[in-house]
Amino acid sequence: MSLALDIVTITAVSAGAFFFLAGTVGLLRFPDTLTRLHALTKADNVGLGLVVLGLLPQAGSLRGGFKLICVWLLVLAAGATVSQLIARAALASGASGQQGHSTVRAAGDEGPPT
Amino acid sequence: MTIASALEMALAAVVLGMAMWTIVARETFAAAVGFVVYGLLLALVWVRLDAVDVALTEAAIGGGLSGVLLLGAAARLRASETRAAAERPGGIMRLGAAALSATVAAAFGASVLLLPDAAPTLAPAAAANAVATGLGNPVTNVLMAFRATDTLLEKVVLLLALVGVWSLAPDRLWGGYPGARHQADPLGTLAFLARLLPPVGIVVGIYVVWAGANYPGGAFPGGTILAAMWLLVIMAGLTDTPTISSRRLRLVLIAGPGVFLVVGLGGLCVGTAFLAYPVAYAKPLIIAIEIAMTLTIAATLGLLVAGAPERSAGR
Amino acid sequence: MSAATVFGLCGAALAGLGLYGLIVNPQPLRKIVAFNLLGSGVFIIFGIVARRGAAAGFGADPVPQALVITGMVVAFSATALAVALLLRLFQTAGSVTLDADSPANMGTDSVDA
Amino acid sequence: MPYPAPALDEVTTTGGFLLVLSFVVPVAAALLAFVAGGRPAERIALTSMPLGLAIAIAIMVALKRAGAPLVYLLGGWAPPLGIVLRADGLSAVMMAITAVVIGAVGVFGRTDFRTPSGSVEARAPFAFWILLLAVWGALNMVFLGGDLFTLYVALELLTFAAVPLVCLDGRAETLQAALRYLLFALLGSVLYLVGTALLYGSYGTLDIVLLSRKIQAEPATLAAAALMTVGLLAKTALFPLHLWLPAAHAGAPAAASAVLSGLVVKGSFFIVVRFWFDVMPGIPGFAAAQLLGVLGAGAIVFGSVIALRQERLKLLIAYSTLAQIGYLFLMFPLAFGGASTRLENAGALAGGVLQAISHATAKAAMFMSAGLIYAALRHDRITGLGGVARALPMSVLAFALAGAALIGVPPSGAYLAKDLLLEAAAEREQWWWAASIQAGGIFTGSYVLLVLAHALMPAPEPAASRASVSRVGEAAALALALCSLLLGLVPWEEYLPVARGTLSNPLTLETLSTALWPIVAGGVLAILLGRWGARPERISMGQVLVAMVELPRRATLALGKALERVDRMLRQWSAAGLVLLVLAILFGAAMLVAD
Repeated sequence: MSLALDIVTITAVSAGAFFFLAGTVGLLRFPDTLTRLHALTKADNVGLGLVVLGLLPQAGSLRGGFKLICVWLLVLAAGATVSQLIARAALASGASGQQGHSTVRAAGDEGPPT
Repeated sequence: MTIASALEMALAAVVLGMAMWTIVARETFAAAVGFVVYGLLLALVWVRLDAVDVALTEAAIGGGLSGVLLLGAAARLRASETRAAAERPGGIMRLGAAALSATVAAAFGASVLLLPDAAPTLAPAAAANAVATGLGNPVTNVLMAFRATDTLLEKVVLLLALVGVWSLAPDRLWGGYPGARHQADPLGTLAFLARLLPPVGIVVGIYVVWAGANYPGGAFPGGTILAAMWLLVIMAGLTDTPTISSRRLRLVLIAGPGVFLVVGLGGLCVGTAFLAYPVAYAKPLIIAIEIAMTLTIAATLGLLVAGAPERSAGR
Repeated sequence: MSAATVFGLCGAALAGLGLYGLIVNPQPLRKIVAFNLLGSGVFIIFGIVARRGAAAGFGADPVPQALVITGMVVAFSATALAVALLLRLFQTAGSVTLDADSPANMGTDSVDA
Repeated sequence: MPYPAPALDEVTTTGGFLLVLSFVVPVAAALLAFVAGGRPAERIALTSMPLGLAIAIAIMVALKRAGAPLVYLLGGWAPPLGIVLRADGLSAVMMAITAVVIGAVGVFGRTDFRTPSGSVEARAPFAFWILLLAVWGALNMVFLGGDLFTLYVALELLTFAAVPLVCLDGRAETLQAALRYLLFALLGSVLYLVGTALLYGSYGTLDIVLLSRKIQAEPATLAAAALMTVGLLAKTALFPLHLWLPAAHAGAPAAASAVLSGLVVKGSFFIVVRFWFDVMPGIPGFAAAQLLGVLGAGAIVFGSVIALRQERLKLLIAYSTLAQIGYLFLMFPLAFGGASTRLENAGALAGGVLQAISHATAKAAMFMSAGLIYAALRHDRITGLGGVARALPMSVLAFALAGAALIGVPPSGAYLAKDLLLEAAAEREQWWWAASIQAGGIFTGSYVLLVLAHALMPAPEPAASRASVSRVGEAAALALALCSLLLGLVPWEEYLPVARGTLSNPLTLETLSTALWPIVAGGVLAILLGRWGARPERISMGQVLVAMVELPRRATLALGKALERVDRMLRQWSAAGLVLLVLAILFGAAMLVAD
């Protein structure tokens, strides 16, 4: 039984690592902020999900498993918000490159002063 | 050369790489971002060194609050970058500084390697005396009982830094609101996160403080998490920083050191020595001090990041 | 190469980098970042000392760990005070250079009677 | 007397609780003042000062009765696990003088830092009183701490209380000076932290007495000693690491300058003394002690010449602090003979500490009188001080008495200190240190006489009416100056390692004459190097004198300007950083060679 769990862990964690790699390649290769953000958040969230899935069987107790899932949910929430804010800041400062790109103008939401 | 030490070397290499980046990065904002990453990686190093309490504190302070402070300052000081960069010392000076720093670091590294093999340790003494406080976490025992004076002085240092930051305000703004007034779209994502995350953060913070008695955690990481939640709510504009002359705020700010001093003096008058806890009540007293310290740390760290008063109380 | 040796050299190297950054970089904010680097390098050495002192069932000697936690609090309050000073200096003087012709020697070049 | 090796298992001695009270009273007062705010904060601070002085005196009495250092186990935990407070003769004396100076500064500060009647609370008064109490609590902890890490936290508390005092008036120059002070002090304290890490790694304890028993001259220990010493020198601003001191001490308000120059600088100096004399007596070796002495002598010459060249009175006094700090470090080569491990000459240690306390009181009085003069004239240009003696007789008298006390006119503490140091130099046949001690006296005389000469000059415009300046402030300055002048009469045998009988009656004719010639020589130096405003036309005989002096004056002026250029270079940040590292390596090498 534990052998099967180990195999699950190895495959899931390596798949997660692959998604992280994809996200990083996206970060380096894509031309501008918005596309990079897209690559990063998508790839990394799935990657982390897979890694957490892989670690669940290794977690000692049920509580440990719940904590791992909490970690993933918190990272999801933080990642989503931050990428929204960076995207709006990028749009506001016109750094997104394609000026003509018809994106929904952010209605008055300016992110934190940083 | 086990897998573990290979991983450790890789971790050390990445940490050194990030440190190099924060020194040579051209733009200060990039260096500050690098510093945040460096802080989080350092927390991993502390976990490898079996110092989980310190890892929690490093992640909370090094990665978290220091990062917020430096990022905020880097953004505000962007205008002064060009003129200040012009004053970069010449090649010889930089070379000399590099050589001398390398020599001092090499001497420091060599002395670390030359430390005696039978490493002297106080772990057995800490373990033997842990019964006096009834707490399981040895680091909390050292912080709250054996070296309690250091912790008391450290809290006074924190308060002093806040008095110093407040004293930098212009005279007319005294008694006003620290930090800028953040406005954000009440329906925006930041406001949404500021409503969603704090309840979770507060539960996690209190759990970390409570677990600190017997497991890694304690007043400091817990207090920092609570401070982060308060800052998030302030940044989302849902609430404003309290005025610095509000009596309630000042009572919270001295709650930590105040309770510590009262319990200490109680020990002096009634008990055996200053800061000595009667064995029967040691644990409840220490927990009470930790709760008061958590409140003080959360308030003080939040206000330290908010900064000097920038808006007068009138508005 | 035990963990203590690897991270010991890493800590010393961090201290060297921090010293270099603190001395060379003209911008005070970069000096504050370098100071934090130097401080964390020294704390890593405390961590090494703790790790080597592992005994009595603890993974590391708790006393240096407590010293490091206290040190980190002091280092953070130093960073907060330095950043607040720097922002206030920028507000009043518009520039943040440390080596502007400090007032100490203003006017000493005036023609001596 | 430094700690004799007490019994193995230390226990809290009777009267030990006084040590706890001495640092709890200021800290508790600071917390209460923080909550009370406004005028109550000032009242809390002022009521805690006599209480603190009473505790300091009680400690001296208890120490005298006990005959051995007072010890208090904090929390009931004995070292190496716990922390201990120890008070020996040195710390009792320093705490008493700190209480006196803090009390005088409190009385002096009431005029400048009074909450204006209109508002409930104002920024500067609120900050001043809390920071003053924090400086006091931190200093008491520095003098009592028995653990090297507790000393580090106390030192940081001292720095965080001193930096905001520098920029209390909010001007750009003082903010820059405060930032330079904070960053350089942080660099110093991190180097000190490096030393504690290595010492704990080598010996498993940071307690001073336990360390002194276990310590040997191993490479790791010597590296720790070198880095800690240089870190503390950076915080004490010993030449050439003085980049932050002049601007910080001159820019601060008068009451703050008095505390900064008189007391704050003594905190890190005291830890160097505790480190060299109690933690590792003799281990740094002869060469390192000589290096410290050379830096001290360099500071005396450098600080004094630059002081003579200054335009403003407060900067002159700040550079005078630089010179007097150098004076303090002359005791190290005199106290450690050749390859000795134990303390050879306790007299030198007593002389050094006496010099520290007499400088604390005299310098605080000097800064107070300079503050009063600035308040009356709205400027402190030395050449513009004409007629101030008539306008502010009490302030100038306080300055003169403080100056005399610093020069070492008997029966001042400085005279006693110089007497002990000269005796130690004679005993060790190190004439060069005797020469620099005498030079110190001459230089001090020169800039004091320079200022007094300008103050006594007739006022350029019609005689200014007697300026209205706070009587209370003048009284505080006078009291401190007199206190420094009369320190020589106190029987120091109980508290300082001084053999009975060396305190010959300081009022004999012979001692008076030996004290006068440094003043005369100082006067000559002042004429040669000082800045003199318009030529004194009315004194016809002066024309001849001036013509005669012209040639040597041009030569010394060239020297003065050269030193000023060196000073400006040394106060650049990167240069000071490099010098710090060079010194660290020099000290390390000197200690390794000696071992």
